[in-house]
Parts: sequence; C-alpha cells; structure tokens
Amino acid sequence: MKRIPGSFSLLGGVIGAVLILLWVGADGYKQTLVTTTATYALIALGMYVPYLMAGSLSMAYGAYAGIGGYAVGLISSKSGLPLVVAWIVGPIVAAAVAVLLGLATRRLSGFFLAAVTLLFGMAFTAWLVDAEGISGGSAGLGSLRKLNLFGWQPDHYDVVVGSTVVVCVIAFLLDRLRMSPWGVIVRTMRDAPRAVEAAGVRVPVMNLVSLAVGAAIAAVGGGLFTYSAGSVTPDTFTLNLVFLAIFMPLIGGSATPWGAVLGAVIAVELTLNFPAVETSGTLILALGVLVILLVAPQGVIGYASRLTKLVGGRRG
Amino acid sequence: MGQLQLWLSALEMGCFFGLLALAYYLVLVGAGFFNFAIGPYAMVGGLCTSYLVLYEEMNVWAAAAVAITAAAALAVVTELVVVRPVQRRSGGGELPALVAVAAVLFAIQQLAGYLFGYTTLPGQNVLTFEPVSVGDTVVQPSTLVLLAFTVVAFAGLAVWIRSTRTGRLLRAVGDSTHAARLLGLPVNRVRLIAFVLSGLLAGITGLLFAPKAGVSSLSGLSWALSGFLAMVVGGTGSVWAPLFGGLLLGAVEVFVPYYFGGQSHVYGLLIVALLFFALKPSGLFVRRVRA
Amino acid sequence: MSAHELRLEGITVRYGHASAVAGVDIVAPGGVITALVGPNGAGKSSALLAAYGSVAATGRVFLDGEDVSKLKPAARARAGIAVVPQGRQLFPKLNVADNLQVMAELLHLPRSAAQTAIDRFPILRTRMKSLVGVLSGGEQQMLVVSRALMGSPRVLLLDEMMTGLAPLVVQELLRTVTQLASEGVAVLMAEPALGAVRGAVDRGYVLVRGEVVATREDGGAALDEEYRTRMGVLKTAAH
Amino acid sequence: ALTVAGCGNKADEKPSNGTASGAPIIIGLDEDSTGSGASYSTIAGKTIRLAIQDVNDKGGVLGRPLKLVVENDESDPTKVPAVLQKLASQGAKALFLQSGSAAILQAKSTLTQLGLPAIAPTGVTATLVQPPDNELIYMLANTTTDWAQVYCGAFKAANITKIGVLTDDTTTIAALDKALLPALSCVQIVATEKGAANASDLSAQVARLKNANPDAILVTSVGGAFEVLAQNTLGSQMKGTKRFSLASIGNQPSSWKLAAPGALEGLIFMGSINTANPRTQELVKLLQTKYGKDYDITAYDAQAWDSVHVLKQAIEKAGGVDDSKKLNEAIQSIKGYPATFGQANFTLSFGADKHLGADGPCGLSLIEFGADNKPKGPWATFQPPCAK
Amino acid sequence: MAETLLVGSGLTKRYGGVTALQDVSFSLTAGEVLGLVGPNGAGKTTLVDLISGAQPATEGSLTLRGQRLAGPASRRAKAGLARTFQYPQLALELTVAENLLLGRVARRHGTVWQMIAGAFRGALRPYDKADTLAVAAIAEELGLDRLDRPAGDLSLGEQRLVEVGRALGQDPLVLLLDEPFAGSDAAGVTGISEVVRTVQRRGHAVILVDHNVDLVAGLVDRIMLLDRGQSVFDGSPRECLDSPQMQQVYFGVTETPDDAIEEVDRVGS
Ligand SMILES: Nc1ncnc2c1ncn2[C@@H]1O[C@H](COP(=O)(O)OP(=O)(O)OP(=O)(O)O)[C@@H](O)[C@H]1O
Ligand SMILES: Nc1ncnc2c1ncn2[C@@H]1O[C@H](COP(=O)(O)OP(=O)(O)OP(=O)(O)O)[C@@H](O)[C@H]1O
Ligand SMILES: [Mg+2]
Ligand SMILES: [Mg+2]
Repeated sequence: MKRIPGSFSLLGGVIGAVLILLWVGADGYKQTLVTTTATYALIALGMYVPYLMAGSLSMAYGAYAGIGGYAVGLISSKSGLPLVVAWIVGPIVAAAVAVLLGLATRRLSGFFLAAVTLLFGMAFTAWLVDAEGISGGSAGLGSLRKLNLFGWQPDHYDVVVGSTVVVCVIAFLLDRLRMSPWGVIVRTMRDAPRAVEAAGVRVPVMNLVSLAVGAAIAAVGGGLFTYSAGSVTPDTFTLNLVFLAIFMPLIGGSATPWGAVLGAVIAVELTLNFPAVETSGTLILALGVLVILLVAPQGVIGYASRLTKLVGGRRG
Repeated sequence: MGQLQLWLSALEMGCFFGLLALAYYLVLVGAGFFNFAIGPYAMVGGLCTSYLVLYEEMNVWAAAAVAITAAAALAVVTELVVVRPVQRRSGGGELPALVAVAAVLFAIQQLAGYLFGYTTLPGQNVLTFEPVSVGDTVVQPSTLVLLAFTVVAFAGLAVWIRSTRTGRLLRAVGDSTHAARLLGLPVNRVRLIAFVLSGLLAGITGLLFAPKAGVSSLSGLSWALSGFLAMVVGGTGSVWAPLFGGLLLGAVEVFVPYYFGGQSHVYGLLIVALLFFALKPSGLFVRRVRA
Repeated sequence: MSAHELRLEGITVRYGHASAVAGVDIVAPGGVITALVGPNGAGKSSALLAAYGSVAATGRVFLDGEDVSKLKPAARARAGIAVVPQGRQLFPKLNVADNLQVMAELLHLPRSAAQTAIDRFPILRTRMKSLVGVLSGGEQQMLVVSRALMGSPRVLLLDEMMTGLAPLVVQELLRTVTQLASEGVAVLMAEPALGAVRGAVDRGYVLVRGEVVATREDGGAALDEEYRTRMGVLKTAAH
Repeated sequence: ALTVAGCGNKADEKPSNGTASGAPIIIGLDEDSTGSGASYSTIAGKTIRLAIQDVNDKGGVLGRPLKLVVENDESDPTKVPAVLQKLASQGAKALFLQSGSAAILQAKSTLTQLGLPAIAPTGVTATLVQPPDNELIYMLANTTTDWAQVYCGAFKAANITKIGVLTDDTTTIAALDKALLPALSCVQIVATEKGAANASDLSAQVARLKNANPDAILVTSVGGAFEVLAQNTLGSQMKGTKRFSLASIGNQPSSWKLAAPGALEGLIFMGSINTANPRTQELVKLLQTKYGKDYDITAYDAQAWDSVHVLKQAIEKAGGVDDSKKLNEAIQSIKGYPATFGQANFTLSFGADKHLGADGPCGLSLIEFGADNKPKGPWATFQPPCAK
Repeated sequence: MAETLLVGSGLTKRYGGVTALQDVSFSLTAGEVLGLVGPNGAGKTTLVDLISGAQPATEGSLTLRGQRLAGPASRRAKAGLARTFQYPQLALELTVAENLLLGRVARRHGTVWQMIAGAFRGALRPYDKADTLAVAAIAEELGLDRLDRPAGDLSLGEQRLVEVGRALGQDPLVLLLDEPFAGSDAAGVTGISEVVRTVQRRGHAVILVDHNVDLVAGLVDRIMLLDRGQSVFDGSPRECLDSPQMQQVYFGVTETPDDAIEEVDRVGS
C-alpha cells in the first residue's frame, strides 16, 4: 500500500519535469516549447475531469482557455491589480461560464453537450471580436505587465519552472481526486448514472461541478500561455486546440491525469519539434495518435506499466 | 427575388446537412459511435472529382466514380485498419474509437491537401442542363440533382433499414454489439456494410454539393461538424430523423441571418440550439427504453 | 426420435490470466436434463458459452459425435445448438418481432417462425411491436427463451433460464423443457442453486472454481444434496 | 499549365547559395504551408524563395548568401511563439511572417521578446503595425486608410451614395472593417451583413442587402471560397448592382475558376499590379520563365519580392545582421524604395513611426473583371490619382 | 406501536396506453420487511421505480416519516431511500471496492456545496480509513472477496451482490431490493438475507421484490401481491400464500409449494 496516494505517479512526473528542465536550460526555443506544453497539458487536464471521468464531452475549451487568457490581458491592461489575481479571476469566470452553459444543456449528456459547447466556442470568438471595448477587438490584448510576486519578478526561465510545477501539482491533485470518493462518484456517472442518482447524488449537478473544475483548470492554462506569449487574440485558442486536447489524454493514457500531461508532451513534440520540419504537424500528430491507439490502446503510460509488470514479474 | 429563393437555399442546405447526418446515422446505428470522418469522406468525394477533372482532364463521370470509390475505400480503411483494431484492443470502449476517427479526420484532410492542393476547387456538375426558372427564382441544376438524390437516398435507406434482413441486422448489431456477437450474428460484415454505405453516401453528397461553394481540403472539418449538429438535432429514433435535423439546421442557417441580421449568425445558431435543446433535450426523434 | 448428445472435452476458458473454466469434461445426453450447478463465479456461464462458441476456449465440443469446435457460433446455432444466455442478451431498441426475426434469419427459418415462437408466451403476443427495452425483466426473459426455442434445436444450453420468471411460468417452462428432452433434445442447464428446478433434473455436475468436483447420475435431489455438502465442506476448508 | 499551389513539397526548393560565398545570413520564414492559411500563404512563400535565390545568384548581400529557414505554424496561434523561437534558435536574424493573420497578430509580442525585426509581406490589416508590440514589424502594402480614399473617389465618380457591405466573420476582416468602414464617410452604409468564412450559402445575407436597396455592394473578405460564393450569389440575385471588393480576389487566381460563368463580370477590386510598372514587367518575365507563360502575377508575388529586397537593403545599410537593433533602424531608414507593385512611380518608405511602407495611394489601382472571370484591366470610370 | 416510515397512496403509472400500475397504496412501519410479489409484468419494478424516483408517478403521492417524498431519485435517496436494480447498474470499469464505496460516500455529496467541497477534500485527502473499513465490512457480510477486481470481471451473480452491497452502504431508512436473489448461490442468499436482517435490526424497513417466494416468505413480515398493476392482496406471508388470489394469479392451478409453507413455519416458530 502506498503511503501517500498518487505519490508514485508524482515521483515519475517530477523526475520527468526535472529532466525536461535540465534539457531546456537557457535555450529560448526549448523554454517556449515547455510553456506551450504546459498550456496544452493544462487544457488537457481540464478536459480530464468532465470528459474522461464523467464522460461529458465539452468542446468549449478554446473559450475557457480564452477566458483565462483574457483575464491576464485585462488585468494587465485595464486594472492596477497584481497580475496573479488573473489566475484567480480567470478560472472562476471560466467555471461560471461552464456552469451557465451546462445549466442550459443540463438535461443533455454526451454529444448534445458537445454540440452546444461547440457552438458556444464559435460564438465566444465572434463576441471577442465584436466587444471591442472589453476585449480589444480583433487585435486582442498585448504589452502585458510582468508578474510581480511580492517584489520578486520571475524571469522567463522562472516562468518555465513555475508552469512545470503548476502542471505537476494539478496533475497530482487530480490523480488523487480521481481515486477519492468524489472521483468514484464522478467516474460512476459515466457508465451507471442511474446508480449514482439512486445513491443520492444529483447527476446533472455533479456534472456541472465537474465541468466547472475542468473549465477552471483550462483557464489557468490559457492564462499561462497569454502571459508567456505576451498577448492574446480572439483566435488564439482554436477548435484545433480543442481536438488536440481530446487526443492528448488518450495518447498518454486515460487511466491517470498524468497521461494527459504526457500526451501534451508528445503532442507538442510531434507538431512542433518533429524533425520533418515543414510537413504538416497535424498530419504527423494524427498518424501518431493512430499508431499509439493501435499499439498501446491504454496509452503510453498504460503500455509502460504493462511492460514494467512483465519485466518486474507479477507482484501480489 | 422573393422568399422562395431563401426557402430554396434552406432546402438545399438542409438536404446537404441531412445527407451527411444520414451517413453519420448509418455508422451510429451499425457501430454505435459518431464517425467524424464522414466530413472528410464527403470532402474527398468533391475535391478528388474536381481535381481529376481540372488537372487530369478526366471525364466528370469517370472522375466522380473514382472519387466516390475513394471515399468508400477510406470508410473501409477507417473500419478495418483503425476502428476495429482499436476497439478490439481497448475492450470496446467508445472513447478510443471516437478519438481514432477524429485522428482519421485530420489525417485525411492533410493527405487530401497534400495530394490535391490546399486551394479551394470549383465543384463539378455531373449533369448539366439549363437552370430551371420558377418565377424570378433560378434553380441550378446542381441543386435539383442534390434534392433528387436526397429523396432517393432517404427513401432507399429507410426501406433498407426497416425491412431488409441486413438492415435489421444493422440495427441489432448497433443496439447491442455484445449480444450480437454472443449469438453469432455477422457483426464484422454488417459493420463493414454500414461503413461502406456511409462512405458512398458521404462521397456522393460531397460531390453533389461542391458546385455550390467549392470544396477545399479543409472543408472536411466544417462539414463533419454540420452533419454532426444535424444528427444531434434530429436524434436517432428514425431514419428520417437526420433529414429533419438537417432541414431544421438549414432553415436556421438561412432564416436566422435573414430575420436577425447576418451580424449575429453565430450567436443566432447558439441561441436556437440552446432553445431547441431546452425543449427537446434528446433531439427530435428518440427511442426511449428503460435502462 | 433419435437422442442427441453434446459432449465437452477438456474445455478451458481464460479471461486474461485467470482461467474461469479449467479443462472440464461434460456430457449432456439427449432424453434427459443435465444440470451444471456451482456457486457464483464458478464458470458455468463460461462453460456454456464455450459450448456455443462465443467465448474463446480451448478443448473440443462434439455435437452428436461430430467435432464442432472449429465452427463459429452462427454455424453451431444452425447445427442445432440453442442458447439461453445469462443476462439480457437482447436488442432493447428493436421491437419484439424484430428481435425474433433476427434470430430466425440467422437460423434460416421462415418468417412464421417468430410468430410460432411467441405463442408460447401469450403476454408477449400482444407486444410484438413494443420495443424490447420497455418490457419488464421477466417479459424480457420470456423473449430470450422463445428465441432459443425457435427452430428445432438439438441441444439446449439454458443459463439460469428461470431468472426473474414467476412460478407459474417456471412450471410451464419446465414442462416444455422436459417434453423437449423426452423427444431426444440434449438439455444442459446452469444454475447456482437447484431450487425450483430440482425435480426436473435427471443428472448433473457440480462445478467449483472452474473444475468439475462431482458428477451425479441419480436425479436432481441427489445432485442438490451433493452440491450442498460440497459447498459446506469447501466453506470450512476455506476458513 | 496550371500550378497547384501547395501541391508538391516546397521544402525541396530551398534557395541555394548561388554565386554568393561567405557565411550565410539566415532569414526565417514563418509560413503556413498546410493549415487554413495555406492556400494564400504559399503563393508569397514561393516568391520569397525565388527572390532569395535571385539575390544569391547576383552575389548575395554584402557578399554573403541569404539562407532561408522555414517553419510551419499551420495558422495556429498557440504554435506561433514556439515556431518563432525555433527560427531564432536556428540563427535567423530577421523574419518573414507569411501566415494567417491571427497567427501574425500573436507573433507581435514574441517578436518583441526576441528582438528580431520582421516583415509581413502581404499583410494589409492595419492592426498588425499598430501598438502594442509594433516596434519590430513592417508591412508593405497600402492600408485601409488609403483604400478608403480610393473607394470614396470611385463612389463619387460612379454616383454611388448608398452602399451595402457583405463581410466574412474572420478576425482579419473584422480588423480591416473596423478601420475601413468608418473611413468611408463619403457614402451611407445602408447595411452590413456578415457570413461565416466557411459558409456554403449567403442568400439570406444577400436578401437583406437587397432589401436595403444600396447603389453598390462592397464585399470585404479574406477571399477564397467566401468571396466567390458572395460574388456568385450577388451576381445572380442582385444583377445590375455595382460590386466592389478588396484586393484578395485579385490575388487568388485559383479562386476565379470557382465562380459561376460570368459571375465576376463587372466586379471591381483593389488591385496593386500595374503592368505599366517596368519593375513589375521584369518580375513577370522572371516568373513566367520559371512557372510557364500562363502564370498570372499577383500582388502577393510582387510584395514577397519587394520584402526580400527591402530586407536586403536594410542589411546592407546596417552593415550586417549581428545587431538586430541596428538592423531595425536600418529598415526604418529606407526611403523611396521603388516598388515592384503599384504604378511606375510608387515607392515604399519606412520610419520609426511608419511601419507601413506604401507612399500614397499610387500602389493601388481599381481593376475590373471581365466576362471571362478574369481581370480585364483598370476600371475606366475612376483610378486613384497618382501625383508625381 | 412502531413508527410509520413510508406511505404510498394512489400510485399510478401509465405509459401511453399501457397502465403499468394502478392506484396502489401501502404503508411501511419501522423495522418492517414488506414482500412484493406478482406475476411478470405486474408492476413490481414500476412500483420500486416510483418510490425511488427513477420514474415520476402519473398519479399518487408518497410520504417518508410524514414528510412528502417527491422529486428526483437523488433527493429521495438523501431522505433515506436506497435501491437495487433488477439488472445490475455497476460502473464496470471501477473496482468492486469503488462500486461499494459509492453507496457510502454519495450522501456526503448530496448538495452543491458538498460536491464542491468534496472535490477539494478529495484532492487533499483521497482516502478515509473509516470508508475502507466500512466497505470491507459490507463485502464481508455479503461474502465478496478480491475487491480490487474491476466489476466488469465479475459473473452476473457476483455483480448482483455488489449491487446490494452498494445500497446497504447508503444505510437507508427504506431499502428497496428488486429481485436480489435472482441467480444467487447459497452463500449469496445467506448474505442478502443477512443484509435484510441488518437493516431490520437497525429499525429500518425493507421492500423485497422476488419471485423466490420461499425466500421471500421466510424473510418478510407482510406480503403485497400485485397483479396487472393492482394490489390484490396485502397481509401476512402465511395468509398470503394460502389466499385464493395468490393461488390464482401467481401459482396458477398448482398447489402452494411445500417449501414455502415449511419456511414460514420455521420462521414463525
Ligand atoms: N416505458 C414503457 N412503455 C410501455 N410499457 C411499459 C414501459 N415500462 C414498463 N412497461 C410495462 O409495464 C408493465 C409492468 O412492468 P414492471 O417492470 O413493473 O413489471 P414487474 O412486475 O417488475 O415484472 P417482472 O417480474 O417481470 O420484473 C410491463 O408489462 C411492462 O411491459
Ligand atoms: N469478461 C470477463 N473478464 C474477466 N473475468 C471474467 C469475465 N467474465 C467472467 N469472468 C470471471 O470468470 C469466472 C466465471 O464466470 P462465469 O460468468 O462463467 O460464472 P458463473 O458460474 O456463470 O457465475 P454466476 O452464477 O454468477 O452466473 C468468474 O470468476 C468471473 O469473475
Ligand atoms: Mg453465470
Ligand atoms: Mg421487475
């Protein structure tokens, strides 16, 4: 019995993170790869709870990430508040939007939610363009202030380290959440909603809560990207990114949130850092996803743990 | 130009969405999941034809035959090389198959871009005759062909699904693949038939619709989403559900901008969807059974 | 009428590493009702499905002396092996008529077969157009049974056939099955406890953890007795 | 012969060193070769390569060859920072941004972080070169302010007082409309209708425009299928109403074939190619030797060509590329560069506050489409005044 | 006099033309076990559905401890109802332990605030020793072992046991069991009977639906006989088994099984 639940995976994640940070060093390009990966990972982690645990597919993740991004942009340009506040406000607003949207589609499950959230994502982009006064219109928001944490101004590398830590912490917490009573309820909703309802948990409400948790996490990612890229525009978080986020947990392995993180690493590797430069990253990723699904249906983590079990012999 | 033109547009769009949704419906009924690669099949049907006619100077009919075969072949590949092994290896869960077809969607789009170029190509008319005038409204040949095909496709498939042996098997297999396998029904064959039919249907649909606004390698995704919406709106309770869903969506796409202004077409669609799902949470047609 | 026979030789069924059935030999001769009793999870269903061919199994299955191990379930069904599987192995969104028609077509039976099959259960006759998914648990079970009795099976594999059926229906069905057996059909029924069917059983096997631990040829009561003692013994052994 | 843009891998066509020797000067190209911007991005990308080859063949810059490194961002803004960083890490000292405009907008802040100057050869959206983060980014073509002037002249000449606007829903066009439409104060805009960029039907929008009863229609779109669908629908349902458009329809020859027979006839677009310009003639010659004599030159080709040469001049002025600040200042010091597009006396000049090269409206020309759906030539009714 | 727990009056359910349940009334006191028997399609599951809130009633009302019982299933579960399903509703990918845990932890997540707080608590403290012990105790009572197997790997009979265990974990005031004995072996029967007794001992009540009249009669204090949606008899097991209605609608012409009488005698003594 593990003493701290989820610590084994955490150890793996931390080792991975440290290796990545060592590899990155002072290289600006590699640093950007890491922040991009962290962004993708956070969006995929956001999707993990409602999508892989509760089984409700929301396609509005572009909008949630966008809300996080615009929170950073707006607090930087339109208020004197410390920038960190954006990472509190953004996720809360995103969660609220997810709840409102979920309320409207409360009686729907699975693909009905997907349809409505898909339309919402599109409408949100249109709104960002129209709401010039709030969002800066099509040009978006840029020239962001630097973070200032009680007098300490993190440099680019600090941000890279910080985002890696955030991803690890969220993955670790989600991993524990998955195993917890809350996680058991949410995961049961996917296959046996009637049982959950009969046991005393209002399934639509619980669904809303899980959607809110997911949206909040994605908003953290959107904020991170906006901060490290320095600007956000209505089109920054596209539908393609949402599809990418659907791929990621399955690539890495859907049994644990760490799979989403690993999936993000692989996705960025395949689309941005693959040696066959000028070809389509999307194509490489799509083919990569297919190969992984065929070779390792439980994702890379599932495959690896099968291998270790085979090598290490069967334990009790 | 009167309202008639708008009704005609709504009808044409509705038929297009409905046909795509019907292709979804076939796989949904037979294999139990949304095959998002339907959009790209349709795109290949349209784009490949145009490419062959424009750059290889092929006859339209020959090109169409090649393109439709290609679309159907892609559907077969999707089932045999992707979905079936993925489902087998992952223990039949719906998620991995769904993700796999989403990957297929992007792969086909990119491959089509590589083969046929990334530009939009004009659609080819399989039948060319004089446009028909109704009052001051002109009906293009391509529109008439699309409408006719819609009628034929829906009527044919409705009969097929309802009363033929294979149609009934298709429904059974999709309803409970587990029970079907247990009893020894030809699950694999039936599913393959569903995929081939949906590929053919999508390919022809894409080909017939392409003259309206051209077709490019990236049309696949937006077509996939339109068909998906129509399918969701229609529900799964009847073969005609996709057509109703499609027509409703077509009407919304045309009349919402007409009455509420083109400025708000995206909002309009969202609001209509929200209202619709608030009133009809499971689409127009459903078959409700106990859990 | 000639008596049929189903013979399982060295049947093993594995799910992953664990084996649910470990090399059992079971014979179900025609003319009598053979029972396969064993606690939950003993492997009864797995053994029956192996006989029908719808789980991967090693070992051999003989129908009237002919090796059918290589045949797919559909072919075995056509050869005369009929199954009442455990659980609701129906198509809930198809109506009653279509559920039967699917099976009739698998067996190459004429259209009238579905109607004949349903006549056994008058309750169902009025509901030919109802979706199966709205029927009550017992009504669904009746449908599963009618489906299995379509055509003229040579072997009946009945997995907890009486589950969820009211006593009246159970009696009726037992009469039917006994009648079929007396016409030479080989009947193999799996039950976790003999209970109500005890009287109808002629012989049987006790299956525990995938292995046959006892065989009785002297009637249901004796088999039940044997089973009870075995379970008692096993329980004390486990502690 | 027809060239299929995007068909065949342009990665193989990397410019060689030509006659130049010495350590190569590395230039980055952020191109969308497979994403949503691929259909137009690659037209200019191809000519950038050609221009660089040409420079190298003629001895290079300061005796050193230019070397192009290319990355594909698929018009996905979240990939842009990494792509630009990657170009920088490969040693690029200046960049060409040839991707979807959402991506380029996203690129601005990354440029500031990198400190590298960049040119968006075919950009027309004024926001690209406006604050924030505009210190390092440059554009060549006339912007919408000049366009508004030209349109107004045209409307006056043609006696148009009420126009209807049909626009697509991309952010690029939203930005453009924002600058352009208010500047069209010379006419009354009686209706503005918007359709999805990937729309398959615009009859509702057109019906509304028709109801508003304008004298003319202005279509503002990124071009491609939307533009053609708009023109098809307008052509059949608002026959007789004068139509105007932006530049894109003229720059995308492949989309002309999409139009219904005769649907483009009488359409007037904001062209930039004037065959009377001797430099344009030269470029046409070069392009036709390379791509066959049916090649239709577009403003994209010319702007790509000029971008390379503007950069070449700047590098020469700065005496190298090691100091990116100096290079940036050198770009800003370029004045009166004779452009390959626009009229014969059209020039480009840059400055600290002028990140947009075009000097006056001489870069523009109103071109009319003929019955064969191809540009027929300058519109007889009005042409922008081009003072010497 | 024991407290009246659950009262149903005039419960009716119609599906279009089909009347599954018509004007059924009953009441249940604390510590009572009510058997619900009747032919197939009589409306037993429908009644369980109406009580538990899985389906809304067409007509009729329910009270639990004098409070009106209405609304969705989850609200009624919070008020103290628990049920099993005739066909097991388990999360097949989750382990047996997790499926059992659901019953116990669900009521801690009954309100929105509890759900939100539960998410935070879950991330910080995923396991609770008391929960683990409680789950182990329930498994022990039902004779379930190897709790870390996915529920999907269980045989159907074993899945039914888990279903019962989950409902027991809710510690309900009224436990509704829909054919729990179907397909159970001797050990399972003992386990489930034990569960019924446990609930009864706590002073709570059970409604037991099953076709195994022998077992039902041995466990219950009262039997209600449903036929074609109507309650045709309500009385002690003994009276019920002997009643003409029972003979007519349930056993048909055949005699009452001897076993049942034996069982009643044994329990009664
Ligand atoms: N949605 C529905 N539409 C039509 N009829 C229905 C529906 N749901 C249930 N019924 C019918 O209502 C009747 C009562 O069903 P119920 O499931 O309550 O029976 P039951 O007493 O539990 O039977 P069993 O012992 O077989 O489980 C059945 O005849 C059933 O077919
Ligand atoms: N799909 C499966 N995957 C893994 N293990 C399984 C699977 N199906 C059954 N088992 C295991 O195989 C063993 C035998 O199962 P089987 O269903 O044959 O038992 P049974 O005797 O029919 O039980 P019951 O009386 O409960 O129906 C059980 O231990 C069960 O856990
Ligand atoms: Mg079994
Ligand atoms: Mg029932």
